[in-house]
Amino acid sequence: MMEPGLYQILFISAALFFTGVYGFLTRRNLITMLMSVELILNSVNLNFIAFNKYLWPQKMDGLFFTLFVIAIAAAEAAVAIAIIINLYRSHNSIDVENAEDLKY
Amino acid sequence: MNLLYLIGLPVLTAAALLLARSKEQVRWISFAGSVAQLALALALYFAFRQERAAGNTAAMLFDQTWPLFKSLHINFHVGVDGISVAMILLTSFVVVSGVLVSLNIEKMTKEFYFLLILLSLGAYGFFISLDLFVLFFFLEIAVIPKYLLIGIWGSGKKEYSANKLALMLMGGSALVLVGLLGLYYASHGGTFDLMELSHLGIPADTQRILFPLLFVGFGVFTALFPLHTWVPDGHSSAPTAGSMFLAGISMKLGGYGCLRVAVFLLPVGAKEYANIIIVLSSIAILYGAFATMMQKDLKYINAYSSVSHVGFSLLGIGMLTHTALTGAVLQMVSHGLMTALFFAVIGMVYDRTHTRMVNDLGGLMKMMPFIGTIFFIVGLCSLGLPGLSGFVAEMTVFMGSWENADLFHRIATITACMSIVVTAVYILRAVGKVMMGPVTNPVYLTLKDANWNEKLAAVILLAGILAIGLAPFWLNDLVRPATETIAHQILQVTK
Amino acid sequence: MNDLWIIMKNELVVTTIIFLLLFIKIGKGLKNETLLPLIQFLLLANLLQGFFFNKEGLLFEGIFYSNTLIIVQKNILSLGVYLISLVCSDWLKKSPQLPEFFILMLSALLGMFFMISSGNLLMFYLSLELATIPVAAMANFDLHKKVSSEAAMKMILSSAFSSGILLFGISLLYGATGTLQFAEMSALLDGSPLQMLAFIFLFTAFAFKLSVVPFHLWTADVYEGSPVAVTAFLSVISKGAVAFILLTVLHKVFLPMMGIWYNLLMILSVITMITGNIFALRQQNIKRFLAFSSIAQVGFILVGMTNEGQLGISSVVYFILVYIFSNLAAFGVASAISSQTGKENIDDYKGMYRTNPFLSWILALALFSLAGIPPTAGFFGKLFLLTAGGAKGSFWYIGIAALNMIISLYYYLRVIRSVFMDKNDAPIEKISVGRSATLGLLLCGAGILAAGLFSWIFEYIRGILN
Amino acid sequence: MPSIATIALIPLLPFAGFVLLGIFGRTALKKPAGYLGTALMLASCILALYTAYGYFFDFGKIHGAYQKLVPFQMTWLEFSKDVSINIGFILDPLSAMMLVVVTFISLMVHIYSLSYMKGEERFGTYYAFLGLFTFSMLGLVLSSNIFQIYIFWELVGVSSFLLIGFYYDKPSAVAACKKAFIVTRFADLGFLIGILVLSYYGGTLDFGTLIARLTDPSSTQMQAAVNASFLGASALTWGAVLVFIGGAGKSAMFPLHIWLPDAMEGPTPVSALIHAATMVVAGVYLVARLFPVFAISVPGALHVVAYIGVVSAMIAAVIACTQTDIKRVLAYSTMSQIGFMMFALGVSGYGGEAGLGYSASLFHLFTHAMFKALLFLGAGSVIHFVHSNEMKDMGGLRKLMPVTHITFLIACLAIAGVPPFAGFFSKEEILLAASRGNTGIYYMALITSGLTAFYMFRLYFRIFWNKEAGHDAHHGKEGGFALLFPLVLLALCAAGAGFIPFGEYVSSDGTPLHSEFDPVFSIAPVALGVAGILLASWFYLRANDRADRVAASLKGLYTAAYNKFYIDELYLFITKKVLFNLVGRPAAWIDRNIVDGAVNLVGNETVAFSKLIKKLQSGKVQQYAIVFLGGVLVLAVLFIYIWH
Repeated sequence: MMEPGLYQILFISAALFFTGVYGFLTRRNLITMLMSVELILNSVNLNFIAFNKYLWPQKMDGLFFTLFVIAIAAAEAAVAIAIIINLYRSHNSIDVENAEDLKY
Repeated sequence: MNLLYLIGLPVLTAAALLLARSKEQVRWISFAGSVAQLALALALYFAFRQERAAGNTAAMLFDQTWPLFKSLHINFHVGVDGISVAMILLTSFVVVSGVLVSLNIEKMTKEFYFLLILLSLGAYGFFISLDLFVLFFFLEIAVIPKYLLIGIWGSGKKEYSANKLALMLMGGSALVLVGLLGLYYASHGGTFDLMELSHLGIPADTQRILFPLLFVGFGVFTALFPLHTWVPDGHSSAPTAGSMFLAGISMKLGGYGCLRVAVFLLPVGAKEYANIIIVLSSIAILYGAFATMMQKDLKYINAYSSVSHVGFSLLGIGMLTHTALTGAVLQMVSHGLMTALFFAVIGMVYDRTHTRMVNDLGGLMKMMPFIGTIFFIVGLCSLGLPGLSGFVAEMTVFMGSWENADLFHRIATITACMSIVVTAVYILRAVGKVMMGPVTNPVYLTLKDANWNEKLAAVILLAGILAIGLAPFWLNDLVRPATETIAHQILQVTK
Repeated sequence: MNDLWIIMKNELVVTTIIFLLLFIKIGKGLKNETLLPLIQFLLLANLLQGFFFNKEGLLFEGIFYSNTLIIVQKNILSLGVYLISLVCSDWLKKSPQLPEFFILMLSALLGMFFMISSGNLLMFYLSLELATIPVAAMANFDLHKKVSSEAAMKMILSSAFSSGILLFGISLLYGATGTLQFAEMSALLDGSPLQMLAFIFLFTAFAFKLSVVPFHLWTADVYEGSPVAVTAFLSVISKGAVAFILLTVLHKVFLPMMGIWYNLLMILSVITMITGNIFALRQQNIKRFLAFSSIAQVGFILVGMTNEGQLGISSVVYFILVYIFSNLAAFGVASAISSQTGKENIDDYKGMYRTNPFLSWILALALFSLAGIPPTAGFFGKLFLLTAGGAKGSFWYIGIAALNMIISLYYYLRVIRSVFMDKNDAPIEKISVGRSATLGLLLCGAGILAAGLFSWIFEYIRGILN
Repeated sequence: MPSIATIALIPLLPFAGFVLLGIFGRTALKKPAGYLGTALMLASCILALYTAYGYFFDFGKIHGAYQKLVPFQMTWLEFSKDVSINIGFILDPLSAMMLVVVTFISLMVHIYSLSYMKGEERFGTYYAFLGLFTFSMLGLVLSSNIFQIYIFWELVGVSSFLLIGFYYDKPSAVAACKKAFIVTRFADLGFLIGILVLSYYGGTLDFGTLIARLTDPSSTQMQAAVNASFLGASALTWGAVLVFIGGAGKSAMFPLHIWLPDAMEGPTPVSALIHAATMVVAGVYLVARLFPVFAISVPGALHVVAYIGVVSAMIAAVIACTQTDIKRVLAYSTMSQIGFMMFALGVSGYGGEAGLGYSASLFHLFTHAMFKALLFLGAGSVIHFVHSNEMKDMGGLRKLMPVTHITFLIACLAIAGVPPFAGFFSKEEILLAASRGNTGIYYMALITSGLTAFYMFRLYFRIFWNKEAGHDAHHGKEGGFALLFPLVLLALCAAGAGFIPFGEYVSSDGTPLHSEFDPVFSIAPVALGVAGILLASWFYLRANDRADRVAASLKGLYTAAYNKFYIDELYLFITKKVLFNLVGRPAAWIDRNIVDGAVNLVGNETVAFSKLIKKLQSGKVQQYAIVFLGGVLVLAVLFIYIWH
């Protein structure tokens, strides 16, 4: 079995990225949308790892970046979910389409 | 003489106004301030004459410079020549009388006078500044007070008019701004200084781009056809003093700018676009006059006639001969005094009869001989009767225009001349209907003539009109050398 | 070693304040009446310390660096925060969790400080998130209001989305250049398609934060939904911070790609100005109105940015200073009114001059400054931006910008008109503005006038560049 | 030679009167206004006589020719190095003569008005206006600079406006004064452009230089002026004709005469002063002033003058026969007489014998001033007496007002050209000049003079004879000394002025012109005159219906003439229908709807657009994200593919 090259990994990460974007754009449930964002971030992580391993192995920049991204993602999720909960309190729903009072 | 006084005085007056406690104090402070302005302007005039008599032939006198934004080569550079002095005199006359006629304002008195003084500040600053950046600064300072004056103290569809005026004037100044930046970069290394710019020859094709921007931009201020439409609405909605300032001062900012910035700095452009200017202004002159014939509201009458009269000064600028340019300046001064007085009188009539409709009025001469006489005199001035300022200015423009021998200029001049007949028609129509004839409304029989402040205001302006009309040489001698430098710039091009 | 204490002084001070507030919170807690003045004092101290004992230098191999310009930028931001704490004090007094609010706000500020000083993409990303996430939480601060939570939701989601894009861009950039250091990166940029793509991804994140069209859509909703203080913070402080860092990124890091970003900025600025103005024309809610007006203002900022020279930088920094004064004055009036009467519509302001002359004049001053009318500082700010933008001698560009000034004047005058001219038999009742709010408004007013007329302020900013 | 002050005082005294009475006439000086004005006028008149006497008999004549003297001149408004408006005085036979006429008639009118206008509410103002007019008229005749003439030209125009509209609460008066001003203003437009042309080619505005340059064929200016041609005529011709148009307007020459009859709305003494003796002859004065240019350089223009003159004379005479308002009759007769003066100039040549017409014209101007003023003042006292202008209210007044009757008769004889009265001599010379110059004009003039006699005596008989006297007999007396003294004085002049050897003093080139009296020639005109008188007496001496029958018999002509040949209606049509409806109204409409509309459209469209695109801000966070992504992609495509 051959070891996957940079391009395969990039392909996967791109696919992941667009899946995330697609999910973000189409899902109505806020939690799901948040998860889609996570997908995007993970595709980014894949990128970093891959670039680090295949193109710039001498320094560990990519790796570190990945760690930080994961951390930040967690923080973001925390705040986001807090907000969503609050939204649920006021709207009794976590469907994005029920929160469209602000427009025009 | 230190020109900063001209800026300091209004600032001080405004500050004093802010501290004023009662309406009476406000009135007296602003009256005193405006009188001081008048005195200052006269002092400036005599100081200027003295300097010239002493043989100081510098283009700009009393000039002073303070660095403002060094890194951008923007300096606070002031100085005056004959044109500026004439304009400053005009401004001070109008300011005093404007303050006088509105002594009876009760609504938000303090704010009213504050804005008036602010406007005068803008005008003085504009006329003395020799740095285009500063010039532009003062030009725009003068816009918003007009907007508020009309919008708050005006009558009729005031909000609409105020909006229109502010937006059109700002549009004009936007064009000016682009033009100025163009000049700034055209003078690589960048300077906004009028005199320096006038020396370094700006390449012809740049001038071709910049001249229309600047001229049209300033033209909006001075009701360049077809961008004059703010004039009728603005004037008719404004309070009396507002109309006086508008027509007497702020329209002159535009004319001065066209002359001092556009033509003086961009002679090539001026020569190339001169014919367009001439066509537009001749149209404005005649068309404005004919449009006036049809108006029913006194203020509209005067507003449209202003369009027509200002056309003369633009025509003079377009003709580009020394005499014509002189005429243009004379016309600015004369029209400023005349139209301010006209609006003052209209205001007096309106305050008493509460209508401005020509057809509702009649036979007022009987009850108010003073107002009637002034109305009549100013009418005569506007139709160019000798002995009053209008004649001098118009004749100078005509003589200057006629110096261009070709048929095109001839026809333009004759077109302009024709307007003196039409003017006579609408002026006599107004005078005949409003002042003469039988009294249309018994209520009028009880009306009183002007009271002291109105009389004083009228007399001040009338003094100016007569001073120019009976002895034009003093003003002519003041302006001619200044216009000569501009004419010289243009001659340079032809050579 | 003690370099660190001096170079990172601002950040450390902010952190200290945050900790102080935490302790206060954990402890039995103080009444707002006593707490708010204390906080205001701390912020003032924070502002003042910014003027002393500053030192240029790099830390951690240039991940963090500081120089005079950056110090000035940080001071401007601290000033903004201080002013917010003053002008919005009427609203803040009422808020139940005052300390949290400031903790969040200050952490955002801290993030911005780091962001401005960051010399490394990782650092930049972290600080960016630090500057964003707390604000999303702040947006939700009117816990009982539906719109508030909606606004927060919209903000957190869309910013998460945009940071996803940003990260993708960063990763590509990393792949293309192999470094995250700004200093090393610019040498490695050759404008290859990949780099361009990366740059555009990166740029959109800035555009999102600055709410440049077409990445602006969240702005209006979030501004309208969140409490006035938060809106003020969003519209002034975070915009300012992002503008500062964008300046460095464009003018330092991506200088080799100038050919691209010059056109990019030109196009986007034009679109942004026009869209912002057009949308602002018919807004009723004052916050939404100011949101769109701020979008238009950003368009002007971009105009200034197109100039890669010193004039570009100085004009933008100066404009942001002016913008802080003007916008905060406007928001201050808005918050004073909404916190007492709950009215946020422009029509409610009709005839307001009769009852509240002071607020009316401040509002007028602010709006004129935003519209760029002398003698307010806004006039100078706009003029310098245009001067910077016109350096390439493209008249049509300046022309469009100037024409946009007219459109904007139209809607600013709409407010002026309803405040000063329109008749209204039941205008807003007399509003008692608190002492500190009054002080804040006066400071803003003074700033609006002084920043322009005292030319040395601009000259100073300009001076530190060379 | 009198000091400058002396000459300056002649116009300045009336001006002082104007200023004083204008300011205080309504209040402090209301009572003594009349006496003050009259006193000033008297002084000015004496000075004028003194100056004129000095000029003619003392210093004016230098080796055999009267010189043009310019004792005083100052630059008033400088246009360029050598073109400038100078205010100055010129003394030559023409101006000296005019000085006398103006001041004398004005004095008479001042005195007459003392009683005629007594009790008027605006008595003081009236005298102020008289002062203003006299000042302007004197300034006009003393002008040394063509632009100075224009200045005072306008001033007399406005003072005439003021005096016609003196009863400003009478709509007809208001209409009349507006009409007068606007029509003359229209003519002045021609004058102004004429000045522009002449000054441009002459390179100066000063009369002396201008005439010198434009009459010397070798001068460069002359060359340029003749060579530059427009529509087939040389620039100089255009200039001259345009200037003449100005003159024609003031002098009520056909077709610009329509304002004169209406001008009779003013107080009668005013008509006597302005619309008979002085202002209306300003046109004649103007042509005479520029006469060398006309006569030497542009004979074509001079023909225009001649034909316009004679046609006006004829038409006016015909119309005068049909009018029933006595002042209107006099107005038309004035127009007719001025026509005589005009064509006299028109047929004249320059210098020596050829210049006969010139002297004759000015001689007639002189005499006409006397007897026409007398006629008007007489008519005035009649109107004062019967309180009406209409002939039908009069008749048989000769017993009731003997003095008026006699003086009026003298005036009529004078104007009818019956020897030895003044009119006879002047008209004689004119006809002589005409017969020498242009026979066609001569015959028309002859007929006209016959008509003159007829309509004047029609007037005379209708007033003083016709139906017998005393219908309501006790009108009281015919007025006091102030009213009668001017009549008598003027009557003496009208009777005696003819014997002045006018040509000796006033001639085209300043050299005395000895005109010998030729009895043979004068048979025809005198005979015609007498015939006219007899015819008039046959019609009107007694009340009868002969006149009506004749009128009925040539109906068309009569009604046409009665309606002044419908010229007024024509003007009305042009102004009201054409100018107002076809030019003014559209202009106003276009301005409001198109020009202004365009401006408003821009604003409204912008607002409408912003309403249109509000949907973009949909409130759906996911759509925001789509737009966001779209933006990214568009930019990417734009910059990665298109820009490269």
